[in-house]
Amino acid sequence: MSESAEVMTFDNAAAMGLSRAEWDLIEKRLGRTPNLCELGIFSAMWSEHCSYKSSKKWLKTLPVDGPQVVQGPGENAGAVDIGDGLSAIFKIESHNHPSFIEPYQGAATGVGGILRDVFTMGARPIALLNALRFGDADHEKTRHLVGGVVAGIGGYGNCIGIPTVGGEVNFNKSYNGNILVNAMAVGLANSDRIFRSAATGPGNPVIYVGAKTGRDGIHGATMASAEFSDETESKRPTVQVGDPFTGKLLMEACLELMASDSVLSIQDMGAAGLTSSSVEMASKGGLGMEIDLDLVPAREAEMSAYELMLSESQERMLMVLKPDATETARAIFDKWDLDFMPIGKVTETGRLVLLKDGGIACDIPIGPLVDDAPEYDRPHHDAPTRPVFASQNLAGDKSVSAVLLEMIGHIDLASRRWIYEQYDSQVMADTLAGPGGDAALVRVHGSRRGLALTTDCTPRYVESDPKTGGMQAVAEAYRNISAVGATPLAITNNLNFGNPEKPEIMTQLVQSVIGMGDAARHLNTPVVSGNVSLYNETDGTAIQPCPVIGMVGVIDDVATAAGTAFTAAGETIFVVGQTANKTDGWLGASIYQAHYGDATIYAVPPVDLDAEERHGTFVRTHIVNGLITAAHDISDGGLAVAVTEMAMHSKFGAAIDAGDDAISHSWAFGEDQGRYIVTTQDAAGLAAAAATAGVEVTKIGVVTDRQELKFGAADTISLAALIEAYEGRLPALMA
Amino acid sequence: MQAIVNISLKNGVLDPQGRAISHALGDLGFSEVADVRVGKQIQLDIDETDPARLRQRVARMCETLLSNTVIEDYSIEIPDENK
Amino acid sequence: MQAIVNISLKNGVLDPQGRAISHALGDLGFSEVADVRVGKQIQLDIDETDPARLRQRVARMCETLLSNTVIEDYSIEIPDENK
Amino acid sequence: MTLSAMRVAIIVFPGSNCDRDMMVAIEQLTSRRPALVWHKETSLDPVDLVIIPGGFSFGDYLRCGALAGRSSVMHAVLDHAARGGAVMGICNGFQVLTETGMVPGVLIRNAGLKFACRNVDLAVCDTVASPFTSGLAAGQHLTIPIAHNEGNYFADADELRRIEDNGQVAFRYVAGAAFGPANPNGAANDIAGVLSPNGRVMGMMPHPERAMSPEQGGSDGALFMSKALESLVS
Ligand SMILES: Nc1ncnc2c1ncn2[C@@H]1O[C@H](COP(=O)(O)OP(=O)(O)O)[C@@H](O)[C@H]1O
Ligand SMILES: [Mg+2]
Repeated sequence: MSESAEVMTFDNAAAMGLSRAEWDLIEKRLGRTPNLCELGIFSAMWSEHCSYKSSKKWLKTLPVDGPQVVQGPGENAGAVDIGDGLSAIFKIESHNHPSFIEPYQGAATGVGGILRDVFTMGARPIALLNALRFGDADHEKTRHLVGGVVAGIGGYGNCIGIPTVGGEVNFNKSYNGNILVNAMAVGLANSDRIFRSAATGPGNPVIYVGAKTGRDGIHGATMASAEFSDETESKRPTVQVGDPFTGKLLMEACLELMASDSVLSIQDMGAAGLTSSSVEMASKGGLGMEIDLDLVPAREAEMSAYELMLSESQERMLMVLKPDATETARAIFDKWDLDFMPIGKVTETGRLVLLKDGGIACDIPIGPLVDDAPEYDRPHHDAPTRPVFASQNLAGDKSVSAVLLEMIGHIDLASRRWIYEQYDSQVMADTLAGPGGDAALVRVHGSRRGLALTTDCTPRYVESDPKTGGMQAVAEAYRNISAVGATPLAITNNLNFGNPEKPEIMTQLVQSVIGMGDAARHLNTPVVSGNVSLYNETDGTAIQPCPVIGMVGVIDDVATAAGTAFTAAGETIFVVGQTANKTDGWLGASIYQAHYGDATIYAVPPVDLDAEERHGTFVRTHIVNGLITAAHDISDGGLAVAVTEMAMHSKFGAAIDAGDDAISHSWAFGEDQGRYIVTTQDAAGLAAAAATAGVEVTKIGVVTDRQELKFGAADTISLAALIEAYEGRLPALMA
Repeated sequence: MQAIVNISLKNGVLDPQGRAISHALGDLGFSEVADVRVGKQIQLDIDETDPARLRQRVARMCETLLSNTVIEDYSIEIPDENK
Repeated sequence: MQAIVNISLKNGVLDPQGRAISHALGDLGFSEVADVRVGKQIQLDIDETDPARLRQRVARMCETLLSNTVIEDYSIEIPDENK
Repeated sequence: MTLSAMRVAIIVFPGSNCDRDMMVAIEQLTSRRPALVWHKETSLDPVDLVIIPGGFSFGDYLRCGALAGRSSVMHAVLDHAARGGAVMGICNGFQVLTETGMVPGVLIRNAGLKFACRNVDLAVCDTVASPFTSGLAAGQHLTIPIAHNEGNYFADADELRRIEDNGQVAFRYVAGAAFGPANPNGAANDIAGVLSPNGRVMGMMPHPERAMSPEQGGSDGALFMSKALESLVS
């Protein structure tokens, strides 16, 4: 019997992840039972991924406005004004589950997907970043997953020719069975040439471009468990395979077409492919759409309406063109050897009508698909209070340098070189500071301007105290941008959590979104885009919560930026944001505690947003006016680790002291927030400037030309030894 | 003894390389080429004299390392099997 | 008709991938593995009904594109040849 | 003839991704914008230098540079070289040149089986007369970035001996300031760049167009290319 005639039951709906209430609502809205294709479309649009049903209520609380915001959440990516009539267009997106099943292809298609979100807006992508979380270093899967994910990210980015300029990686056993792969893309466009996805003009042609549609990515599990699935279903691959070469052609063709004033609206086919793209375009335009599925370029024979609508084949786009532009457009796509096919038209009906084999495969009102998408206020409670860890020496009477040597090789502190040297960080020839420093610095092509880019999150903080952890992620990103001398502009975020139906997980989500919102509001970095990934669990245990922040900042003249490397012997080293009489530091939830302490979850270092803004502004200002010669924010591992990184990145050493006091482990390794290490040739000038600005600064030493670090009077260690431990860790893991 | 493992993409898995090659062959005047699929061929020299045991071991190797069973199928040839 | 082209590295050409795989197999406990060489297998569907002519054409494809004769050897199989 | 009179053509294949970078670099040195020539062209206007840029031409499918090496524009490039015209291939461009036989040898997978993007140190070799090396001193060191997955230079023993005896090795990887092993990919005889027998065609794996100013981390790419362009015009 023909597919459209198949009558679905609640069991089919349940197999597609819909609840009884959701099923009843569908029948009510349709006034009949949906067929397979229609049910598939509802289940996709009402899925967590497309509807944000568990998170929407809280996402609405995030600040999304500001004078710099050109496009906030709601489009394929967000956009902020960076001056000269240009916008930075960016977004982050997760590809966690596919990357665990097939690390190379999962990561590669994650990169391809986020790039499409950015060039769909009319922006030429100029940089890629990522945020990765893997299981325990010695878990048997970790090596394989790290190798595959890193190769996959490089495999796509290197081939399409967009530099991967930064990212972050942590290891924790909670990710053993559920890694996180979040990819961020940043592009540039003229602010008055940004393309959006709302369909316009009833009668206008709807065009399919890019690669052909195959059966990849159709939810195999769902299919197999449903009655209508046939024998072969289960054998079909559920992971998509990326084709960066076609991705590159599609990017060039779309940007060429967009320059030709032919495109009215455009939408990439991401999650839920043709379904979400057609529905989103029509609903945003308040219109309808009619598509003849027999016209969709297919890679395989006899694909059903359901399969065509839910395939997640990569490198595809849907566009509405000006009626008279079709031939211009076709010529461009022919030049790039890409499929170009008018498959339907915009209508006034407000309905999604799909034709197939001379019949109607689907005819549903678009309103309910979007407006009636469920929105849940899931139960949550107050975050648990954590014991404050009494700062104390956990590493016995080990010297600071001995502890440092052990910690610098810690899997979460060690050099990421093994990873980032597999990424082409320099193609496009505008990368002035690539991976390895604080924020990456990418020149706006042909200008003196630069964009500073970073991704950050500290899951162990979020786990202990989601609200402070959410704030801290924004604050740390803000510090990384400020440490190169750039002004933070806006953020994108990727909320990675477990099962939101569990109150304790929902609590993590709610609290960290509140903290993130507070910080974004306070630091004037509104949220312009993002993504949510829930149900990151294995056998009922959730991942460490990981609300990743991607931040973009701008600097007017790249020549005024600073790096983390010491620049000259004899310069004075200051801590910005720390008083002279401070002799200890916050070790609770620190790497030092993780390395030497017990498994208790302790309270996290407090985040003072006023101080963050004051200190960041001070550092930025004096980097740009040249008073500060090198800067590095203090984060994981504390002050001693920050100083060590500045030395290892340079040809210089340092002599550090804590005034008259002996250096305590907590002073050296405490992770108190809001601090930076900076160097200057004019110590008096810096102290004076700090006094005027009301910022606490403390001299903690000098840069030396000896290849060693000296702590206090007698405790020294060679940079060579530190570099060996720092550079050796990942290669040893991956050998 | 020698074993040959042929690894090919599962049906339905996109083969961009195959597509590119068949385009190129077309451009070079081989217009009769309808479709191209690219796979790997792995030749193993193994210290094992019993074909049956060899086949078993090689199958294990395929499952654990040689083939990515999420997107690839494999087949095993033992040239000397019927000698 | 179908043709299968097997492309292997000439002897003497080093094969980093093959070496890596045989190490990996060793680490995984397949100590019997003496040597591994990785080649390509290209399956072509061709609009040609005469096996002899097919073989000729495919040989031409190998010479002009499919194999780099500086480092690679190729062999051609025509499954339906003896049907 | 002056640098600004110099006519440079950069070949663009689908998947080339260093074509713009090279165009900008050449324009910086000659203050004249080079022509970008699409792979479907069948002829070349007369030029003083043809550059085949880096990237992933045709996705690097089958073999790096194989499909590009057989595209129609390459016949014109071969004619240009046959007339004694100068050709420079960078990274993927080097791979394309080996696929067409314009320079000897092949480039296979990096010994480490990983893509490698980092600075390397190069020594200029004592070569057959060539515009690509004559402006530099033999033994001179340059620091230039690489970014490739297949840069492992291979040629059989006889071929290698011939190349060495004819002075066709343009650059070798050497130990220097850059972090990591001097030879980043296992290349035979540490070869980073080779010349055609007449010295008029050169392929190299490192990317000079990415080392054009201190801001980018170094200017040795600009040094090498300005010398090469100068010898080509003189
Ligand atoms: N955590 C978040 N914060 C702010 N905006 C978000 C968040 N998650 C998703 N969004 C926005 O919701 C819209 C839909 O997100 P998504 O479905 O991931 O986009 P796409 O369909 O292009 O992949 C996008 O505009 C995205 O920026
Ligand atoms: Mg999108």
